[in-house]
Amino acid sequence: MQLTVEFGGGLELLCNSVKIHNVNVELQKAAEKLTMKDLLAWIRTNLIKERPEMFMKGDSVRPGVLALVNDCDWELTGQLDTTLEEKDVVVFISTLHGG
Amino acid sequence: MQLTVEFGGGLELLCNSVKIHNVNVELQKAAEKLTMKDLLAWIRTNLIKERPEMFMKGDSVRPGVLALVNDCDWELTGQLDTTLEEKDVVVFISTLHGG
Amino acid sequence: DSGYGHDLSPQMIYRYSRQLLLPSFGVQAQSKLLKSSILVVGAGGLGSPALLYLAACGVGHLGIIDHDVVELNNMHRQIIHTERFIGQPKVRSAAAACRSINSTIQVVEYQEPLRTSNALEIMSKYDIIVDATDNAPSRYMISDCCVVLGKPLVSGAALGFEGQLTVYNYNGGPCYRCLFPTPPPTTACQRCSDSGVLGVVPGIIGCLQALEAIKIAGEVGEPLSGRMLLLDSLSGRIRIVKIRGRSLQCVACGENTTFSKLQFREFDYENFTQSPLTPSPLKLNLL
Amino acid sequence: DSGYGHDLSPQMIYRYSRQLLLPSFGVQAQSKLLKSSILVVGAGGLGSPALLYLAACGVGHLGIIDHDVVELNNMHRQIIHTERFIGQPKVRSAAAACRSINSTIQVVEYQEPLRTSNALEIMSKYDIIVDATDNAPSRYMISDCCVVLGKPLVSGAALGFEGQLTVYNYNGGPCYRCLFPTPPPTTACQRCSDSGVLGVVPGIIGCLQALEAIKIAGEVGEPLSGRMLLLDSLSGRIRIVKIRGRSLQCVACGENTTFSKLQFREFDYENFTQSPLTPSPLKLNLL
Ligand SMILES: [Zn+2]
Ligand SMILES: [Zn+2]
Repeated sequence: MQLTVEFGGGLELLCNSVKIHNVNVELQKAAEKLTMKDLLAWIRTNLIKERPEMFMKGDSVRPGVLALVNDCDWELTGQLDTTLEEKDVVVFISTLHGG
Repeated sequence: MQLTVEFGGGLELLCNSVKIHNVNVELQKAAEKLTMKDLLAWIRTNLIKERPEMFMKGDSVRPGVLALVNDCDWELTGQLDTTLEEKDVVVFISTLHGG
Repeated sequence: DSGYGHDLSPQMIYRYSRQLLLPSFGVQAQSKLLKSSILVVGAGGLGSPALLYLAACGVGHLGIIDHDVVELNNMHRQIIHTERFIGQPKVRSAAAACRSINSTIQVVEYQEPLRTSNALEIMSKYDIIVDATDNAPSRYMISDCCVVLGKPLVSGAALGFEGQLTVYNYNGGPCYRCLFPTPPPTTACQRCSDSGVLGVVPGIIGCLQALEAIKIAGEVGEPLSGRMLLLDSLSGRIRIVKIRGRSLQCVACGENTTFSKLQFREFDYENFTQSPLTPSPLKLNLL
Repeated sequence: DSGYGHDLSPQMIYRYSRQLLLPSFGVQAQSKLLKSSILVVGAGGLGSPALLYLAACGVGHLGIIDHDVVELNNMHRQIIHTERFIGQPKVRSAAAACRSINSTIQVVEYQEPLRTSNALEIMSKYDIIVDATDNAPSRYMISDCCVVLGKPLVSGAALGFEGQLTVYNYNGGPCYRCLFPTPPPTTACQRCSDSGVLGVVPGIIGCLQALEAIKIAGEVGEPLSGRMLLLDSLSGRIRIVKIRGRSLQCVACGENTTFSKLQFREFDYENFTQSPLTPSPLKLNLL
């Protein structure tokens, strides 16, 4: 499945400072759909190059990270159970405190 | 065909100051596709309430108006011949000179 | 006190004429601005443009709170301060700048850090709060205080080349804790003084904060509540995304919350976020 | 002249430390800024924040051209001017403000209208041009002059609650005439003085103009060329759209154009657009 995965707010530093990743996530055999939970596991294995604890906590994102599916907070789409579709854009952004 | 038609930069004043119009444009019988040329004629009849010369010149938009189809300049999509598809977003914006 | 009433003086009509000319703004919104009171917390990178535009447009009562003094390394982004104020309190410098562009508004200076001990008293005097601070505990504290007092909060942040903006606790919308119930690890809480910031990025976000405060005070347009603006200045991209609504489970604003003024006063935000409310300035090793 | 060379003085390292800390900016981009020269045409609503942020961040040579004087009805949006400069030339006021926040850069004042007779000479001295004017003939004239001189142009506009921003004539991208080969009817050319503007809207666009100029001067990020930012402040929406590339048929920058310095000098922009380059100020009937 073709997806765009983007990192911002400093999270890109965990992926060699690359913000936008056009990725092809293979669906698990037997599984019919790809959820955000699956994608997070895939990202942890394939995109995160260092300090994974700065991105995840347990099987979700760490506190202070917003996850957005097609410009919509994943709290509104089903969080870990959100089903992803072809060409979806998933953004992970760390909240900023500076000023 | 369901389209979103938006006006900005002052052009909304020609449509009772309404910027965003969710419209349903019926396809001409015999015609298989809806082009920007068709849409402009439809808008002139159905949306523009006053001073149509501030929106159109001949069968195109007047000088100083940018037409955008799905956030892309219509010069790149075929101008008047651009074929529209279901749920497309068409924006007309008058260039500003103020500062 | 007629200056803050509905009747605009000829001087005011002349000063604000370009806003009065706007059909969707006009005398009505201008009068609301003149009668409104806005507190800007922090007179730094975000506060600089926010304060200048709020003063210029005619917010009747403008409060500024900051405990810091102007330093040379602020000057690349904190454009409200001039070199002659280096070493002096930021509130004094910022207030002087606001008065120099609009002598007809009231500007109040609070030269102290915002803390649980003074926040309720100070913030209760204002209609709208602008969070222009630079650290996580302040952001939780200000949001909680806004919830307790029922005030809308215009929240901006900037770091590096990125900026973020939203309106909290407005018209049934979410508060800061609805979005971030658990504080992030301290290693994820970088400040401009540690990590750097391109000066104009807080400039853009601070202007957008002034815009949102003006929309709320003037009761025009659609404030950025339930939505968040994400700016990536380097790539030139801006996203405005839809965020969650008020959380029923929120400790601060949720359905069964018992969070009160008393609890607010006793809450330890430094311990909660494991970081200080008024960080000691980093001493640079570059010199 | 060592101040503008690669070697940053300890004072400069301290002043710009928060930009130097940024990995994608650092000493390299800061040195380029310090050696760059930027001309801002217009010290009004757009020019105010653009000039302040360009001065603050360390653009080595900053030019300001404006023929106008500061008026009270400018103050709601032109935050670079203080009340004590009312009646005085905007360039003098703006230059004083720039120097007061950064005494280490060079600020040059041109107290005159930009015209075909002086544009080539003045603009040729700068690396980057920022169009912060308020009328159609100036926009065509400045773009044409940038094409003839091969200079990138950061163009912003604001009116009412809306703003627009793009970069012209940069790296093979389009010029103003590529987008607008024919001038609009004069009835479509409203100015802030006629139609009004919410003060903070040019504030936002002016900051974004400073950002684009900094990206070009510092050679960082992706400037907004071939793209245009559209701001609708009332609804809180920002679009960044893809626009056409350079037009082969463009009269100014096209393939077979013969447009030259000589032709530029003799081109009648007021006749072309049917509107004046320096409109006489509207006298308000509100008073
Ligand atoms: Zn809440
Ligand atoms: Zn061209």
